[in-house]
Amino acid sequence: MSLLTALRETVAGFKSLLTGMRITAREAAKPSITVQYPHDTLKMADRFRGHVKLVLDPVTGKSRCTSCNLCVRACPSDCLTVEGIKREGEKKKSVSEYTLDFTTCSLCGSCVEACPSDAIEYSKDYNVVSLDRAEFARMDLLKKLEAEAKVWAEKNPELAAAAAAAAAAQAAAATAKAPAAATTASAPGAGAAPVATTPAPTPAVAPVPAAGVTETRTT
Amino acid sequence: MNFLQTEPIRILLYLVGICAFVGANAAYLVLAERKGAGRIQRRPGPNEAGFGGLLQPLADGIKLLAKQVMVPPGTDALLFRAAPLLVMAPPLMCLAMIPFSDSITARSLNVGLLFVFSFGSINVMALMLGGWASRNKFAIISSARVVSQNVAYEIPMLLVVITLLMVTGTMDLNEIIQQQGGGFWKWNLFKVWVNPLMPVTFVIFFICMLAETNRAPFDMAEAESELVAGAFTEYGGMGFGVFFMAEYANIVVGCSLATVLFLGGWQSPIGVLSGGLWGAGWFLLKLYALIFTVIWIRWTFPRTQFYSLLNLSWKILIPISLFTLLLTGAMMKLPVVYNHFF
Amino acid sequence: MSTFPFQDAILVAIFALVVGVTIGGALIAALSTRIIRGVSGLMLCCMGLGGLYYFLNSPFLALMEILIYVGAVCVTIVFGVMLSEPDEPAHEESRRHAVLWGGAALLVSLVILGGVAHLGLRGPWQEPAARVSDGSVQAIGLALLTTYSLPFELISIVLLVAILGALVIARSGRTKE
Amino acid sequence: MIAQKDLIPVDNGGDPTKETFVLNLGPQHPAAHGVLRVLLTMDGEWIQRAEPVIGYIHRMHEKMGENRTWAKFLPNTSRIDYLSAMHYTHAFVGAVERAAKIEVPVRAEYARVITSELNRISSHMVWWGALLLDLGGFTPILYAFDDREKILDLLEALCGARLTYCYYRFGGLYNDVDDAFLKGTRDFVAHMKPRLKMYRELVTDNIILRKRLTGIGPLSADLCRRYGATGPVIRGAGVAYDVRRAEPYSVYPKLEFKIPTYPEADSMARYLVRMDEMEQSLFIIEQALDQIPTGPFIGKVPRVLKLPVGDTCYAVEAARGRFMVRIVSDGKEIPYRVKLRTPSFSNLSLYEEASKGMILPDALAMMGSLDLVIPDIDR
Repeated sequence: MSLLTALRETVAGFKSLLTGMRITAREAAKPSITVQYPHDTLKMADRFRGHVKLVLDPVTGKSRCTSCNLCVRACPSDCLTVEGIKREGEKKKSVSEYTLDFTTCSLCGSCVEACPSDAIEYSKDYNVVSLDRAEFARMDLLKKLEAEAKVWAEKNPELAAAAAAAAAAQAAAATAKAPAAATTASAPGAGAAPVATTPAPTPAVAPVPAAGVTETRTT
Repeated sequence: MNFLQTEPIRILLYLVGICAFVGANAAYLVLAERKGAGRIQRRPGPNEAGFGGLLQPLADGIKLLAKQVMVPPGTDALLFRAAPLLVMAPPLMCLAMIPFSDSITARSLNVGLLFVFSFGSINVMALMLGGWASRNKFAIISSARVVSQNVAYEIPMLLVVITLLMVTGTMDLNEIIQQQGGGFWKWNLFKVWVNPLMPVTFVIFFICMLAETNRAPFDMAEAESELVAGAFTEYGGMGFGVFFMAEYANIVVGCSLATVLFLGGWQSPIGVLSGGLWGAGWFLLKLYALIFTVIWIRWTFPRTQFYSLLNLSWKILIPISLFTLLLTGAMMKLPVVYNHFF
Repeated sequence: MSTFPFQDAILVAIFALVVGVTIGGALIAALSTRIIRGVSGLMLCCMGLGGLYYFLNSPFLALMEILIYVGAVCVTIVFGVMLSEPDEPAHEESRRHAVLWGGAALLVSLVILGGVAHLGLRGPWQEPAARVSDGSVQAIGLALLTTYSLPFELISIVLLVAILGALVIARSGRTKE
Repeated sequence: MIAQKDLIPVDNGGDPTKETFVLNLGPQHPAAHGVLRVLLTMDGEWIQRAEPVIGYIHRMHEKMGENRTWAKFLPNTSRIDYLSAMHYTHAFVGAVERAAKIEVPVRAEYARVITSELNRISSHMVWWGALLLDLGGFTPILYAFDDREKILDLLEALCGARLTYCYYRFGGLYNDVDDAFLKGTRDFVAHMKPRLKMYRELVTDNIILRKRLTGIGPLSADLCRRYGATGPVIRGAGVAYDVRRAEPYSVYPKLEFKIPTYPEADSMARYLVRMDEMEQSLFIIEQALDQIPTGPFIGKVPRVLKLPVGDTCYAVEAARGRFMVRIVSDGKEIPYRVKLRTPSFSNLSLYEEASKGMILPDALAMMGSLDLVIPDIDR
């Protein structure tokens, strides 16, 4: 290697360094692109796959889930538990327990695809936090739905009233058919129906508060 | 005023002043570095503690202080503890020599330049002892690298400084600055009539300064992707904090030396307004411009390979600096020879 | 300068400190069993020596002492130690040998000390009329190239030999097969 | 587990004066990119022997395949190599489709190509940034992630996930590609071209990077063949082997692209191959966007999938090389065997032989140029 080529290479190398510095200077002049997370948040995409949640039927104010257990069967990591009960006067079963073990869920979405009645969808929650592991190990989706139903009922009082009326009619029909069973059966949504006027009792996992039945009857 | 000028008070004032300067610089240069890195990478950098992150150094300091001082088993406990002290002392000593203005110098010495270099050379020893005493393989590899790197880069640096000494004829830093007064074209950086390669000399000095302070792209001592944290892998808490601060203190010393030697120190670039506090202002402006360049370089380039680092020193920097040395000598003696014969 | 209170006392204290550092460093260098501490002691000793030179009105020499002996020689020694020292401290030599070598070393150093002391006490001491060197570049250059040119050249030969020796050692150690 | 004798290998070549020591690189080390552990027997900074110790993140994907239905295994495939999830899903889906003779609509195939190539670019960007982190350059990874974020946003809007897409289904796709996605992809291609030029100026032409990669870690074509290295590693050794051409699948035969090769076989060659591949991927995406037809996005698939008895293979060109799925069916709902041939495993295998006698930082630069994803090795 002659002295001249060595010198030329050195100069070329030095020039490449200056080019690099020019580029970083140019980038430094551009505005910052960080989203300051706790202060600003991003809007999740429409198809964002968060954890699953039960869909609130905008007509009935209840879940559409029929506890057919197809989602449980589709789940590769066995993280769903679904229990249903057959209520009097209803053609299909309705859900009485829907829990997700979020610690093993891999957010694959197989359950949503498997669902025949579009009863579950992806939530847009991406920052679920808790100090308690149990809250993730046993995420009660039905409870979340009931809380949602309460808000829904406050927002749409007439829809809620209609739904309650429908439920009452159904229940009445049921009592007409089998009066003995009436005291044990009611839909969970029905309990939340009179919320427009009086605050509903805190939704519990146990779906059939006896008071709800009597109240429904009086309306 | 008379009281302030008595010797003990003066010494005390400068002692406190230098410690405060080094401490504040070390703390806030960390912030400046992180902010600068953020700017280059198009993110805001630390901005939660205090207004715009201004309290971040304080928060870091509290966190480091609150940590337990660990001396891992198997280490040489005495040297392990001594190394952080040893690493912080040289920059403090060196800054005593740096003239911040024509009237603000902690201690003016007629061999000031030599003083800076002799105490600057202890820094290596500290890093090496720290690494060795850690009894950690990564730290020892790092120590070995630090030594070869510093030894290799001390040579071109000293050659460059000798070139400069031939031009200035003095080792008194204040006098060197005074020679560069009257506008930026009189700075040593632009003295092309003395030596046409003067800007190259400055670049060599700057590169050597980066290498001596173990800054990217020559950060062999703390090559985190290879050696975890290099010589201070085993240090935690304030031990690590001191090493970290010493790095910035060394940068301050190196950059102020570059400012003094090549950029006219406290001299104004336009030839007026260079006395007193104005001088200090110019000095700090130049100093921080250089420090900013150092930060800018760090966040632009990948790390050099170890042998290409040594190759750069032995095959490129030393020959060029030797050549500039010869050239300067020839240029200085040419008129003498010419007058002698003709 | 003149307004410094207790100037003499402070100067004496600093001098004592410097002498203490020198002797203490030397003792650490000689007495510690771990080589690395010995080198650290040597470094301390050199720093003290630099201080002594400063007291002898020779800041240039003082700084050179630190630059070369601490910054270069000690670093090189530690570097060597780092690469060569086995993990465990070397096994103790037999006591008889230790006593023998220690005694010999003591004898040699006593003889040298006696000689230097003899010269120092017998030699004529006088105040230098003026400072030999004011530390300016010109004066040092003149001194090195005129009065002291022979020692200067001798030192460079020593350095050359040292570099060659280092190269020879390094080559034999690093050769593969 | 590692036996005690492996921890202290006495490898001084019969020369007792030669001192070696063992450096434990990983499983927690900044350069180990995950939990790879490399036992380095070092002589100073020279590597005498580098023994990769794997298995720290082993998740038994193959075994999991044997105890769940075909559809249930599908989410697993995007978790083997999480950086090129699309390709991995493609291979598994393709294998099942081949075995069950399921027709895939053309639109779905084009969408698969587009998303796969987007995924390849995003994967190469992570590699690019991580390699530069290994080399001590901090800024490029953030520039790369800025651009990668655009890809992830596109894919998230399409399939709801940013990393483990799980987007392909037997016989088609999970969702149709909408116009917003197609337009966004077109914009991205236009955006990416000047960015690639910036990458080149900032990094590829940089003298420090050139010095660090040129001539480092030569992996000859013969060595690559012996260890089964594929992808950019073998293309960097001058062999134009690309599954998209060698065993054509999907609609790749209808698309034009070059197979970048560099004969130097060093780390720089592998670097340049990947940089060129990003360009080629953009080129492929452009063509696919022009050619994508309208139509259904999923074909006819039986509700309960039972594959005929048999043994089927399907290979794709993943970002790191040839990924092949071999499925063996005994006619039941559950696979008899799912074998995954992952590229990173083969690419790592040659590391021990190739890194002998290298200096530590060079060995790490070479490891970076192999583009290892540790879960892909351990699966």
